[in-house]
Amino acid sequence: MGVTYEQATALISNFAAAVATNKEYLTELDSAIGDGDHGINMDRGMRAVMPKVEALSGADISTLFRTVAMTLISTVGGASGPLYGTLFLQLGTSSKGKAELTPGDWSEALAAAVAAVQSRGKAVPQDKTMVDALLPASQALAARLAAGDDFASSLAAAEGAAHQGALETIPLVARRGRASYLGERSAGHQDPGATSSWLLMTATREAFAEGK
Amino acid sequence: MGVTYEQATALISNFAAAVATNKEYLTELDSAIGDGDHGINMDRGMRAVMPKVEALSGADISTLFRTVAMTLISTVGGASGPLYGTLFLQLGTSSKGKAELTPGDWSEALAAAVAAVQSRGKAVPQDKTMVDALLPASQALAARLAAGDDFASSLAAAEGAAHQGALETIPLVARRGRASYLGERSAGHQDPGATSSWLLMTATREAFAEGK
Amino acid sequence: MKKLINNPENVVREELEGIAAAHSDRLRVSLDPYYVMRSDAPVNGKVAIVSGGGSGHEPMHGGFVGPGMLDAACPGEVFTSPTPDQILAATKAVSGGSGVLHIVKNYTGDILNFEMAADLAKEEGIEVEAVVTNDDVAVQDSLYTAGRRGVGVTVLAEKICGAAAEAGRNLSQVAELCRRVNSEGRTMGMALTSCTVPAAGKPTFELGDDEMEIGIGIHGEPGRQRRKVAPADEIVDLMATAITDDLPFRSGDRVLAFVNGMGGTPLIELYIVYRALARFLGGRGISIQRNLIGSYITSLEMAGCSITLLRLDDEMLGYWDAPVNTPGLRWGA
Amino acid sequence: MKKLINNPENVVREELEGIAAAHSDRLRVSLDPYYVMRSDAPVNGKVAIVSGGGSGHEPMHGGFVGPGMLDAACPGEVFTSPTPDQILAATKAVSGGSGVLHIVKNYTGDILNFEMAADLAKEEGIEVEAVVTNDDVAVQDSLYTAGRRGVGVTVLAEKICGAAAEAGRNLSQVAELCRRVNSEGRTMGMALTSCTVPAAGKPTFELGDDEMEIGIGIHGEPGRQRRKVAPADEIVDLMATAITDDLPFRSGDRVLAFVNGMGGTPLIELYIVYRALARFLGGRGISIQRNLIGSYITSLEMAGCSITLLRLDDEMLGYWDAPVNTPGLRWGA
Ligand SMILES: Nc1ncnc2c1ncn2[C@@H]1O[C@H](COP(=O)(O)OP(=O)(O)O)[C@@H](O)[C@H]1O
Ligand SMILES: Nc1ncnc2c1ncn2[C@@H]1O[C@H](COP(=O)(O)OP(=O)(O)O)[C@@H](O)[C@H]1O
Ligand SMILES: [Mg+2]
Ligand SMILES: [Mg+2]
Ligand SMILES: [Mg+2]
Ligand SMILES: [Mg+2]
Repeated sequence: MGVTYEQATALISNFAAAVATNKEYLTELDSAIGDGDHGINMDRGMRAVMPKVEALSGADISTLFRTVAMTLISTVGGASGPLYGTLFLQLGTSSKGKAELTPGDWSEALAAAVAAVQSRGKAVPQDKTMVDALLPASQALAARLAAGDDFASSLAAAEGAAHQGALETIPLVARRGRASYLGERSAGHQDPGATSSWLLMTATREAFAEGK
Repeated sequence: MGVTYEQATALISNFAAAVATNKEYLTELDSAIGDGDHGINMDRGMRAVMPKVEALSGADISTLFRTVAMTLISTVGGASGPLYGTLFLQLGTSSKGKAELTPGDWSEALAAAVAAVQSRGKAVPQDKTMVDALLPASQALAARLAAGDDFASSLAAAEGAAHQGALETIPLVARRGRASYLGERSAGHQDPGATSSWLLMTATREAFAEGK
Repeated sequence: MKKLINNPENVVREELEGIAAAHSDRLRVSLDPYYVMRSDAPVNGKVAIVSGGGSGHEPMHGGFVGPGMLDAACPGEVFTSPTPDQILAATKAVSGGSGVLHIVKNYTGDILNFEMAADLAKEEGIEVEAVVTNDDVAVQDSLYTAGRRGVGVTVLAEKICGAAAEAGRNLSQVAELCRRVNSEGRTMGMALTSCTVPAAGKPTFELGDDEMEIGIGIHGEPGRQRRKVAPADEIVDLMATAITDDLPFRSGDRVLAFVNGMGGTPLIELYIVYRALARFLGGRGISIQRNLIGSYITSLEMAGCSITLLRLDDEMLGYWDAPVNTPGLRWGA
Repeated sequence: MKKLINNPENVVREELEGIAAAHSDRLRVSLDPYYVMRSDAPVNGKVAIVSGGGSGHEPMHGGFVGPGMLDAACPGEVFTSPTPDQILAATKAVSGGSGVLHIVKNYTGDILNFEMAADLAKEEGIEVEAVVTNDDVAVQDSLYTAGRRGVGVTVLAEKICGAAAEAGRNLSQVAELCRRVNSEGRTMGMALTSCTVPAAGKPTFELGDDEMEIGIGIHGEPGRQRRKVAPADEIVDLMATAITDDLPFRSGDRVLAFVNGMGGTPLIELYIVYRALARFLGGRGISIQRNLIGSYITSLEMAGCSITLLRLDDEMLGYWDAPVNTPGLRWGA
């Protein structure tokens, strides 16, 4: 009961598939309050990630996450490239030297990764960014594990919190990123980055919960 | 029986009025095979000429024509400015020192003026230019006077020859001026400059024939 | 969409190949990752200056690489910020041992990517300072937003700081000067037409035949307001008032006046705009000491203009006049 | 029609007032009659160079006035040749006692007005020579037509002859050089959109969303043929083939390659065109020694470009590289 290298790679391929499926949707969300490229950006990045990950076979989890991070950073650009890059970079750092991750390891790694995203982007909750999906997810995961719930149901709770967080960005007025130029006009639209972060939490639950 | 200073000024005001009346028409002709400004150009010039002519009162015919020439030259631009300017400049030179012009004086002055236009613009008959109206007019005038016709009917013959010449530009392929860039596509359209030259011959007949 | 391009996906690469073919005597172009550097870099002992941002703003920034201005520029895809690996590679390539200044326009993507690159460069022992330009008065500035966009003043900062670096100022002096230029400069832009991002294939916004956008950015973002088109003098009044009120610029101030075309507006119109601006400033006792008129920070083929005013001090003036030798800006060399 | 202008009738006057306000340090602008001259003219003992033509082609010609290029430029109304009194006044103002060269583009109106001005200047004892440029390969040249239009080569001739005059060549030497530049240069242009003459208020020609005109002039005249838009590489092939076949340019020739924007085309596209041109010429063994890329001879806001190739000899090369200090073209000064 923990996260193996195979499960970690499944998380990446699940996320790549989800981004590809939702490329148009994410781009559409970004057209309303940004510059209409979030789906294109993330898909370009995850398509570049996949061959790199496949070429890694036999490496450790830390190397895997760092590879994902570096590839996203060098192919995505814009705001989301460095932010998702930072997230995976911190996941890599947290999992250094570990062949497998316990549920607690993963929870701590995720919390540290979200903190790194916040420190990189200076976004706080309610700024209408990916943080509004990531932070509730990481907090739900930690709380449920602390309460003694099993990994699978804790991951599902994290996914649910991310989904809820993404939906709750709708009424918000953006205070970070390109959407903030719109001022009040940004209210009424779901944040694209929060939406892709929810997809990431779904990909995680699917990859990690099954191996339990 | 000759051309007085008053008749010479009447020629100028008749021409100014005819150009103003036909401004759109001349411009339309120029749109088909040129750059659509011949009426605008000539009207700008003749509107500038009128106050100059009025301010001259009491001058001689030579000064009058030279004033018209210099004003056209400095206000029209394009191809027609220097060409009509040259025409009037030569009329001024030919009438130097004469209080009135005899029909023969006028006929010689016109012939010299047309020759000056040809020497300035290098156009020969059938090039689809104002020369196709001016040259037949000047030749008809000289021929009729030589044959002993009176001034009025000779001027009418000149006007008729100019009209005929303008009409005969229609099938021609332009070999001078902007219309020549069109090559074969210039055939089928009446030349704007030949048309304004016909107006000039009409203005002349009206001004000079009545005083006979 | 009608453009002189081949494949929308290759626009940036082919542009860089064009730049490489055109300026191989003075510039070196890296295609993997993308960056443009002066061919004599690194200049030993000189502070190096690196800038970058999305493509589509030419000549900015690649056209400003050369002696007296930038050491390197990193172009992203059209209207997309460059990635840290490009910026890191450029930073390393031009570092002459006296530190590197990053001049970054205030967009979240640009800032984050430059920050990451700076962190990586520092890890490798290169001293990096970053200065963010944010001169666009059309955007509300606040602690709780991403703040004002960096626009026209970026060109002026790159020129002035480039000269200071060339003159041997150290990193903190050049960075400090850059911050001062930014804080003394203000810009406002307007558009008569939208631009078309090649990959999108259709205009970013639709504008009626009798409409204009006031307060636009440089990525085809719509502006502060949409209005009926007006005579140039009125448009200039509107923009110049917003600019001068903001700093504020006062009677007696000496300024550099920069009238910039957005890419599709010809020079004849920019001179008519400059005429109106000179009258406006003259009427307020603001003295134009220097000017720059042309298309220097563009939005693809957008028709429109921006006006930048920079309040000058003697140091800025001296560095503005110093020689510069780049494809986009050149004098004294 | 959307333009940054006030009244269509005042476009040229207001543009000149803008130029006067912007460049009073180096240029003097006469508003009656219209001409622009370098403020240090007449330069004693130097051959003076005067050019001119319709407005709407900025920076040509007013933007090319200054040391190393033109002594004066005479702007007519938009797309209308200037009048002899302007040209005469400019010629007299800049005559430094060693004669004046008139560089005239081959349009009947320009030729006639310059001829008249030259006649008048000669009457006043000023030696004048005129050289007519006619480099447009899109127009059929023949004894029985007005011949080829003068286009891009005019810019290059003004630069090269300006340097020769500055270097002390006499009038017949400068005129002879000008004729050689013209005879060794060829140009072809294309348009993606029409331009709109301010006084007309509507586009000169209508072009479909998928059409382009090949072989256009610089006054919105339609071209040699209308075609479906094509990739930049194909367009360049078409234009460069017409140009190189005409002179003809041969393997081993050294050329100056000039990629010119028509006013509404941004620099990013011109670099993509230059890339294709460099490949085309490379493939034929023609060696690009120098280049010029930008919007230098425009047709108001027309989108499109022209390509000019000039076969260089050492004298031209030397004069091309010599210092020039004008608002539109500047180096070495
Ligand atoms: N400062 C920030 N902190 C966290 N997330 C941010 C920040 N700025 C932007 N984002 C996220 O990035 C998303 C936009 O990403 P993307 O469209 O790829 O980049 P860009 O805005 O540069 O085009 C936003 O929806 C938002 O969730
Ligand atoms: N070389 C020439 N000789 C005589 N007439 C000419 C010549 N070139 C042009 N024209 C006349 O000028 C007329 C056009 O005048 P206009 O439209 O005012 O000038 P532009 O062609 O410069 O716009 C033509 O219709 C033609 O009659
Ligand atoms: Mg986006
Ligand atoms: Mg005409
Ligand atoms: Mg973006
Ligand atoms: Mg004309």
